[in-house]
Amino acid sequence: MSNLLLAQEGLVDPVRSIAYSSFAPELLLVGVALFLMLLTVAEENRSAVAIPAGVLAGAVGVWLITSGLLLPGAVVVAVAAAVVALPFAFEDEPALISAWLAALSALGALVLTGWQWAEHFSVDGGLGVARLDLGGSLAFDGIALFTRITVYATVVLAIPVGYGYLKDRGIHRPEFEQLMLLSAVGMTILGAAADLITAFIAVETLSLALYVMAGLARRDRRSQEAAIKYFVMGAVASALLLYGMALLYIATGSVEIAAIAEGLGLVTAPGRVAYFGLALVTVGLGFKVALVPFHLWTPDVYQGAPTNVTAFMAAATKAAGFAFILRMYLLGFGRLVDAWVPVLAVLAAITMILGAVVALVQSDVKRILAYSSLAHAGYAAIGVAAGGLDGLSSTLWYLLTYAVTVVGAFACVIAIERRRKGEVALVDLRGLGKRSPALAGLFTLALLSLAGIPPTAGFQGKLAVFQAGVSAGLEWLVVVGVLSSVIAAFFYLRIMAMMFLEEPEPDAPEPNVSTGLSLGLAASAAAVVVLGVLPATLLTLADNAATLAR
Amino acid sequence: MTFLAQAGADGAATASALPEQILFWVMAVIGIGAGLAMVSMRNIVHSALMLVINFAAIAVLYLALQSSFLGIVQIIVYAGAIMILFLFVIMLLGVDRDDLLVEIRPAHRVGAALVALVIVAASVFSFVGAMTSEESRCGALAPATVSAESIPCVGLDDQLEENDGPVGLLARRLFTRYTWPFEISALLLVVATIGAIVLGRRRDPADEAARRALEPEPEPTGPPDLPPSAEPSPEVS
Amino acid sequence: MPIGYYFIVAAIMFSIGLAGVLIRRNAIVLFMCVELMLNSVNLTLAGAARMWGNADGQVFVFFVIVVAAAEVVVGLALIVNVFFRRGTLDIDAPNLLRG
Amino acid sequence: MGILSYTLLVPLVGAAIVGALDSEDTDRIRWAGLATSIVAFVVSIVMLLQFDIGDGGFQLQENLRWIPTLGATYHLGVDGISLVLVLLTTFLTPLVLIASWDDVKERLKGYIVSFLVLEAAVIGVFLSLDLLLFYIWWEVMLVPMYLIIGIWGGKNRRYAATKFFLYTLLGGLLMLVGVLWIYGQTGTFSYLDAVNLDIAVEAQRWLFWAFLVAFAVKVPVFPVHTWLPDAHTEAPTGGSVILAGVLLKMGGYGMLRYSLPLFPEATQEAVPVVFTLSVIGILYGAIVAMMQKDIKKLVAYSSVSHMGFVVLGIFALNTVGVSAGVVQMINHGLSTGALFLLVGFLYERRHTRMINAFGGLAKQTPVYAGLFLVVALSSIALPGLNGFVGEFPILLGTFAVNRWAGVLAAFGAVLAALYLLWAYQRMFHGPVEGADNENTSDLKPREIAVMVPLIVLIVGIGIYPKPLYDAVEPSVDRLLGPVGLVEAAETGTVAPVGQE
Amino acid sequence: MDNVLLLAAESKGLVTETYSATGAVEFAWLILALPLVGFLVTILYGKRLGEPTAAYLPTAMSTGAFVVSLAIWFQLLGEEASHRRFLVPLFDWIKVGGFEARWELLIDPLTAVMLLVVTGVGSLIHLYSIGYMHGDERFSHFFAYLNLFMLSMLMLVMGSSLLTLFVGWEGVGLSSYLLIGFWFEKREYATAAKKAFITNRVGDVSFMIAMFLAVGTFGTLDFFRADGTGIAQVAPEVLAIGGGTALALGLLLLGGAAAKSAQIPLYVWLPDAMAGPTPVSALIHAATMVTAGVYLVARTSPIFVQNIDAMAVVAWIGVATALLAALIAIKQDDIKKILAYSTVSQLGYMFVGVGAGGYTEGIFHLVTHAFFKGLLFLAAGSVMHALANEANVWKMGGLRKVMPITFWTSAVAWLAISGVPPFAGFWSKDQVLVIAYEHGFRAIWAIGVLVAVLTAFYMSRWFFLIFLGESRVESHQHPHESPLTMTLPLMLLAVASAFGGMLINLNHFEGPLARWLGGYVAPVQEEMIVHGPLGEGALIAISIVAAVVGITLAYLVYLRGPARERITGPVAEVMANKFYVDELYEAIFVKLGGRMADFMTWFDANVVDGLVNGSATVTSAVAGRVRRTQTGLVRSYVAGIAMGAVALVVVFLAQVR
Repeated sequence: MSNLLLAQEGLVDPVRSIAYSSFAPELLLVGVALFLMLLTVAEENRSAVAIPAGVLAGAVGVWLITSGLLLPGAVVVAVAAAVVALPFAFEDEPALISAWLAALSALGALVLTGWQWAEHFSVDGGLGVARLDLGGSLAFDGIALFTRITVYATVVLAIPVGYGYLKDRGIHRPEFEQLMLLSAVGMTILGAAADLITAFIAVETLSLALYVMAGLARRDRRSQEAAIKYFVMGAVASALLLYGMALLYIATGSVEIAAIAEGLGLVTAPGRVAYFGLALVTVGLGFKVALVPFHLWTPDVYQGAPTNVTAFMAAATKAAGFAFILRMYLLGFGRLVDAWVPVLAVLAAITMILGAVVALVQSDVKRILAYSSLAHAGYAAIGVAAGGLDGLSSTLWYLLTYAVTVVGAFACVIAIERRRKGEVALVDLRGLGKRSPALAGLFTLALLSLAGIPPTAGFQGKLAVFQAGVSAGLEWLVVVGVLSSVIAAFFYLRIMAMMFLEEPEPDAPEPNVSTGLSLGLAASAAAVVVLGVLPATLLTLADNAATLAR
Repeated sequence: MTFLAQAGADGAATASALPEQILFWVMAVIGIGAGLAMVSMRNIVHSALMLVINFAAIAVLYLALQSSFLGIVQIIVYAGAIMILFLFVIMLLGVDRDDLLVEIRPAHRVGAALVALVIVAASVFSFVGAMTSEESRCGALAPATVSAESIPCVGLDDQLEENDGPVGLLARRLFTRYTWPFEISALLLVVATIGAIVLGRRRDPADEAARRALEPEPEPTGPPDLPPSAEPSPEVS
Repeated sequence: MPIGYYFIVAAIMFSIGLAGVLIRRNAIVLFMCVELMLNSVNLTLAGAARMWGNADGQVFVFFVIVVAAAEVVVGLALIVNVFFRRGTLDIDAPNLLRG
Repeated sequence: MGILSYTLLVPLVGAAIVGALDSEDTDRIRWAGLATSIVAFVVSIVMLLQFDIGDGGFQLQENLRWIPTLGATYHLGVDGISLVLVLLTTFLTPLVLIASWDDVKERLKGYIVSFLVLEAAVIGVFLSLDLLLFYIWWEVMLVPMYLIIGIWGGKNRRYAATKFFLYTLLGGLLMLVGVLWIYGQTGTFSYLDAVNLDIAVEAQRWLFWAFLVAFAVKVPVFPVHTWLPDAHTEAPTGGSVILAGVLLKMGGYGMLRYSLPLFPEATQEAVPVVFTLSVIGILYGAIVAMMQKDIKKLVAYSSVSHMGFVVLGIFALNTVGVSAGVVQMINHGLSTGALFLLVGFLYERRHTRMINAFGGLAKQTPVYAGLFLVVALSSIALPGLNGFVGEFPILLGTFAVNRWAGVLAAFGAVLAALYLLWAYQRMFHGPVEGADNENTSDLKPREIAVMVPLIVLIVGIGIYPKPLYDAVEPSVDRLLGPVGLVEAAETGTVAPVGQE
Repeated sequence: MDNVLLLAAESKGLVTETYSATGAVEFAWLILALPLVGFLVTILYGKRLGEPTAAYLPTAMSTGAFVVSLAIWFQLLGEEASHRRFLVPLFDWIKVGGFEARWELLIDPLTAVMLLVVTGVGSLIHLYSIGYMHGDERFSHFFAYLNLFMLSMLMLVMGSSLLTLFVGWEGVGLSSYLLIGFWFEKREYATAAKKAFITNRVGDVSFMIAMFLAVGTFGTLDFFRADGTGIAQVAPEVLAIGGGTALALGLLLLGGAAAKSAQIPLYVWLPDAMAGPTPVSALIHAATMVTAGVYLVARTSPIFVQNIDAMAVVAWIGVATALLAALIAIKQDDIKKILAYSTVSQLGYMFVGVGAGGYTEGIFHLVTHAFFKGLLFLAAGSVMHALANEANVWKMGGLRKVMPITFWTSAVAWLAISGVPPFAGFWSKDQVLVIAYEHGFRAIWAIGVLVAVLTAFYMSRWFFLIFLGESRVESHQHPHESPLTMTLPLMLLAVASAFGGMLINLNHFEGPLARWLGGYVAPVQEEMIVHGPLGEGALIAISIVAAVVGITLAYLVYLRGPARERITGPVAEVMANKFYVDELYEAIFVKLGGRMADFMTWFDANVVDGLVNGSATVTSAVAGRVRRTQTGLVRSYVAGIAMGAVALVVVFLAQVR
């Protein structure tokens, strides 16, 4: 705060006081992404790039360690070691280098996030200190950190899951991992964006990467269609969002969310402009997290995009989008709660019901999961509408539980998708419980988690948002959520029934479970169970994450 | 251009509103007209040209708004780079393809017009009064009481003076307060570059290898998610 | 000139862009309409910057231009790709994903 | 970790062990499953021995931190009511496993694992003293039961399983909303805190119904009973037994444990409605049962009727009625469980359950017929058998507070005799017609061995139910304290006692 | 049965004291334990023991119970008249809240009488059955069931509370069900068994409601308690004379009794119950079980005497049943059906007795009826045994010569039931009628006399058609006298039917039974006793005349000339068809009830479940419709966003204050 004021006064040059530690994970990822770019360019002369880069990174790591930053230094050193080692380890399989390195760096980012947390927050109890860095653009607070956890965890899970799949479909490209890392960086920046400009650029960064990733399967018309649809609609939505932001700037004279919050509280604020802006921002953000009626792209894009991209989109984009929604609404529009809470509640209600209902009549598993993700956006919106610290932490928590679950679910789809190349009809699952009980079991676990049946992560998530909703007096909304859950359970049950209650077709192809996939799947399943049964630690984190830097 | 910029920049300072008014109305009409033309013209190249005109009009309006640097950037980047890119693609794909407009059903036009009207009405509702009164004239004396009904226009004169002109003004802000967005906009450009590479590369080795290894991608003829026979009927019925 | 007029003009342009998105089927024109929308927002931002007497709006415009450029790069690449795949620029060409 | 945790964990550990076995090794899977359930039974007997019968409070409590941020704890405790229900569960599970020794041939491992998880979940429901923990067990139960019906069930099993799942889930989630509301008031999920909470009457009304829907679905109370006949009919024998024997009891238990003490005023207001529904359920269930062509469906509808008595007793809100309601839950578990077992034995032989496919079986299968008759009579509430010692006090307690409800419900006894004896006549009496009936073999020793403990308990409880009532009554008295109604059965008057 | 032994002076007023068991009474539990053991052993191992070994244990057990009963009786005789009520606690049963029920036996003179009747007749019938059931494939089961019946019936008469009585009450219903349906291979037999059980269940509900009310009124169901708070002990204080509670309790108990004792309107099961083996008919459906209702009313007499209306209803039900059954009996052709309706009719007499306040008289008739009706049934069984289960009386006749013992014993029973002095039936029936007359129920008395004429008539018809006249036995039949195990009980019962009445209660108010039961059934209110114009002598004379008239008429109709049915015509047709009561019930309960049940089943499947499934259908339909908005067209998607934006803008701007 003081930093911000000083910066505005022009007394402190923020450039010289850059707090690198507040975006250390992003630095790491961007560095790795750039390195991977170089590696791609280097083609056969990988060692020529890798060794200097590794040495450089190692030197940075050692410097960090010697200057007392033990953990981040260790992470950097480890990544540096990987940078040097991996090109030699996978000389014949260059694609594996980038996959491994990306996954490792995401893991490293996760560790760095933990380090950030430990440095600046107390893990077990008490709200941490929230602050704004970089002149007020980068929030260093609970939401930002928790979003990092969710996004990076998603990346850690999604990269091994996706690698084999892309290879199998013949659409793996070295740029894929770079795009995913950079997109993840965009997402975390969105989660930490404290002013509208940063937010807008972050939105565009992650969106552009996703457009490209959605269209990765160039020979698959569905993938192309998904990409172009996503892009066109995303562009329109961005424009609407941008216009909304501009209107807020008109109304308050500032692009900083905290300042907007104050500006909107003034009696002199032009209310009409503010409300106009609020409406358009809602449209734009609603589009990003797929709230009805701005959801229309979701089923098509989720179905058409390569499945691992869908998983990443469903899990991480939602997390980032909701993180910004939380910041924007709870902080920025904190004075206008009377206006937006009912609207958001209604949107949440429609979203939940529509997502669950329309999924009933789908026959493509990816599409079913897409519609279910709609319903889940609705549940998360309950937390936002509930507001307060409860709503804040419950939404974050919900998004994490949803992320680990949905990646697992899509990983199972990937395993089954093997030969169908981009589509998995419900009937393809017939008898999976017999053919491949372990896979069917894990899929069931994921589905139960999506349905919110204890003792899974999904239940804990739903519990949290419902609890926030009830304590905020939105009982009706929670009841709608309940109804939607029941309807949704119906189609989850249909999938389960297909797997366990039907006989397998004789010539059904074996599911394809690559090493990476099984790793990711196992990790996701473990996370689902652990978060479901013993959520205490991470739930405490989510609770502590209920801080907003202003 | 320089003159206009100067006029715009100084207009407020000298409180001579007339040039700005003329400038505004002319450019507004041109911009809106070009926009309308762009939307409704059949020939895609014509549309693109209309857009260029619109961009130019907007650039002029930037000048009037004491943002001459932006006006120049607008001309260079938009009209100069982006629109060229558009035209390039149009040429690449063939120019005779815009016969699609005729297929639009009138209902769509009416609907679109209604949407547009609502947005315009909302903006009129929002701005008229609060920002169209005389107090909102930039450079005018600040009213005694600031209220939501009339927002004064502060103007950028002080800022421009303090920062040695529009470029300095923008640069100061950009490289101090907005370092972080500046950095991540670099990221954005990297992403765009990678994306363009991925999308633009005609053929890559991995692709080829995969194609050799596997049978060709299936080309479903009908919508794959709606097999007519497999239409599911929910169990509870 | 009261600043509100700039805003209204920008809003009108924005509406035109939006309407264009709604009625045009050609992907490129559609994309141009989006550009029109972005530009009208830029105009709004620049106006607001003058109104409030701070440069944040101008900085915003600057970044929007950057974003627009990036978007155009990716967008046009996509459009070209899709055109080669589907052979048409009609955004509503027969589609596989619906329902 | 005390004895309660062991009771809860034994089936789970057993499930894990069974799950680790090779799925081809069916013998070992069967024996492991059976051994687990027997160990669980023994552990629960140890629990019984450690239990102080005279004390109505929660005993052997275990309270561990679980989710501190939510104030949710791993809090177990047992009182008389849960004690007997846990014993019923651990008692029935081994019997079920023995009974379905041969009839499950496919995917046996999954079957055994499902049963053991189900057992653990049910025990968890009965032992939890934390609302969240309770809810979790409540929902966990759904999945194994869904699979049991869905995989090993009859022809229409998908429909039945889905219906069961959705019905219960809807009820459960509404309850969850209620739980969360209470959580909002206390800030913890502790049951004991919730009991002490003084909820405003307005709120009580909503909460009461939110909870009641969950319990009513489970019991089931008319008109949310239609999942039951389907589920029962389609479930495999073992599933039906556990469903009827134990799962339905969760509803009654929920009413006792939550509805009454948490929402005393709302409960009292709701008594007329609940009475009406219960009486309708009793009569309606019986009448519909009468017209069933499928013996299993008949038994299923008879469950609707019988559980109506349980609800009636519980909402009599006096010691007699409520205690008898608990006892009747045990009785219903034993006799309806036994009936389903018997129906299952017959189905195994004949692969049909249509009543008119049978005839004159008493001649061919005298032992079977005899056992069936004893169990049916228990269901009819013949004095001297267990059904009576529950049903009579229930009616007594009901009559004391609402004469018409008592009188109408008593006619359920006639109808019970009507549908069961009619079915009995059609199946066992008359001439032996058709080769199928002539070739039906009598019970095998294994099957008799399953039935003997049940028959012993049916007769034993009928003649000497005192231990059961002694165990239940102190807890019931304690429970009724907040409801503010402790009724003196002697005078037939209902006077508020012990109000603050 | 020596008059000298029944010496205790009768005391006016009810004896309310109870005493702890001593001596033989302490072993009263043996009376239950013996048949229980017999039942268990025989049902489990009877098949292996085979015939006739399987019958020995049950018969011995029954006899053993008789011996214990005798011992108890003797002990009671030795006690002072006011010291003859003992409580024998066994163990606790249900104890919850304020409600308490114990397994406890009540031994008092009333019980002792019933014990002797039940065990005595029961043992004889066990003996008889050894011969009668010879060769049945479920021989051992039969005896097991008989012992189960003994167990239940003895529980019924010894139960110390309404609830323990109810246990026996239901137990006898069950054994009756098992025994009626003993030959379940025949559908109608199984149906008869079910009908008996269900009809009794209807009565049981009434009984149960009576118990609920009793708990509410008295706080207990015990008849007598050591602390003096039993129902019978406190009834005079708790129940107002002529009060509604007494009436309600009385009518509800009557409802139970009417079912068990086959009174209007629940008598329909008893004639059908003759489907069971004849010994069963004799034991259960003539001698013992069906009299349980009479016993119940006598046992709860302290309640009934508090309300004359309740008593009147009992008496009127009794007499109406007696008349109806007698009329039906006239036109029946089945040897056992005639006896069955006769039983219903005689039970009506007993109800008249207990309803009119003549508890002693009612019990007296119960005892003598057990003798002669048991005898009649056993004789009928003997006849059927001889004729290969032929039951139509028109296919008999002239059996006097081939079956002398059966003939002579039947003759005794015929005269006894017809009310010819000095046979047992005369005394008891006459005393019932006298008490009805003297307690002011003169109309009932008049009808009772008419029924006496009818009784003599139809029983004579029965007797004449079977034993006298020409033989109409079908040619292939070779009637023969029954074995000793069957005739011995006949002879013993014949002796009892001949002399039992005189021995037990020759003198109406001073007889041994009257003194024996005095103080142990409730005395009626003094004001009830209204002496009419006719003295006791005149009443006796009228009874005798009635019997003579009936027999004479029967002689004229059936014995003069060739045997053929001379009573014909529409009225006779109605009588032969049992006044179409079965058909009426069928129409109401089976047809109408069935239709209602069908409707409810339909309702359940289509309305209740239909709503559930309907909601699913509607949801799917909505989903299908909503799904169509997902056109896949980008412009329509953008339009969706635009519409949403417009809506939100409008909504938000509408909120501007």
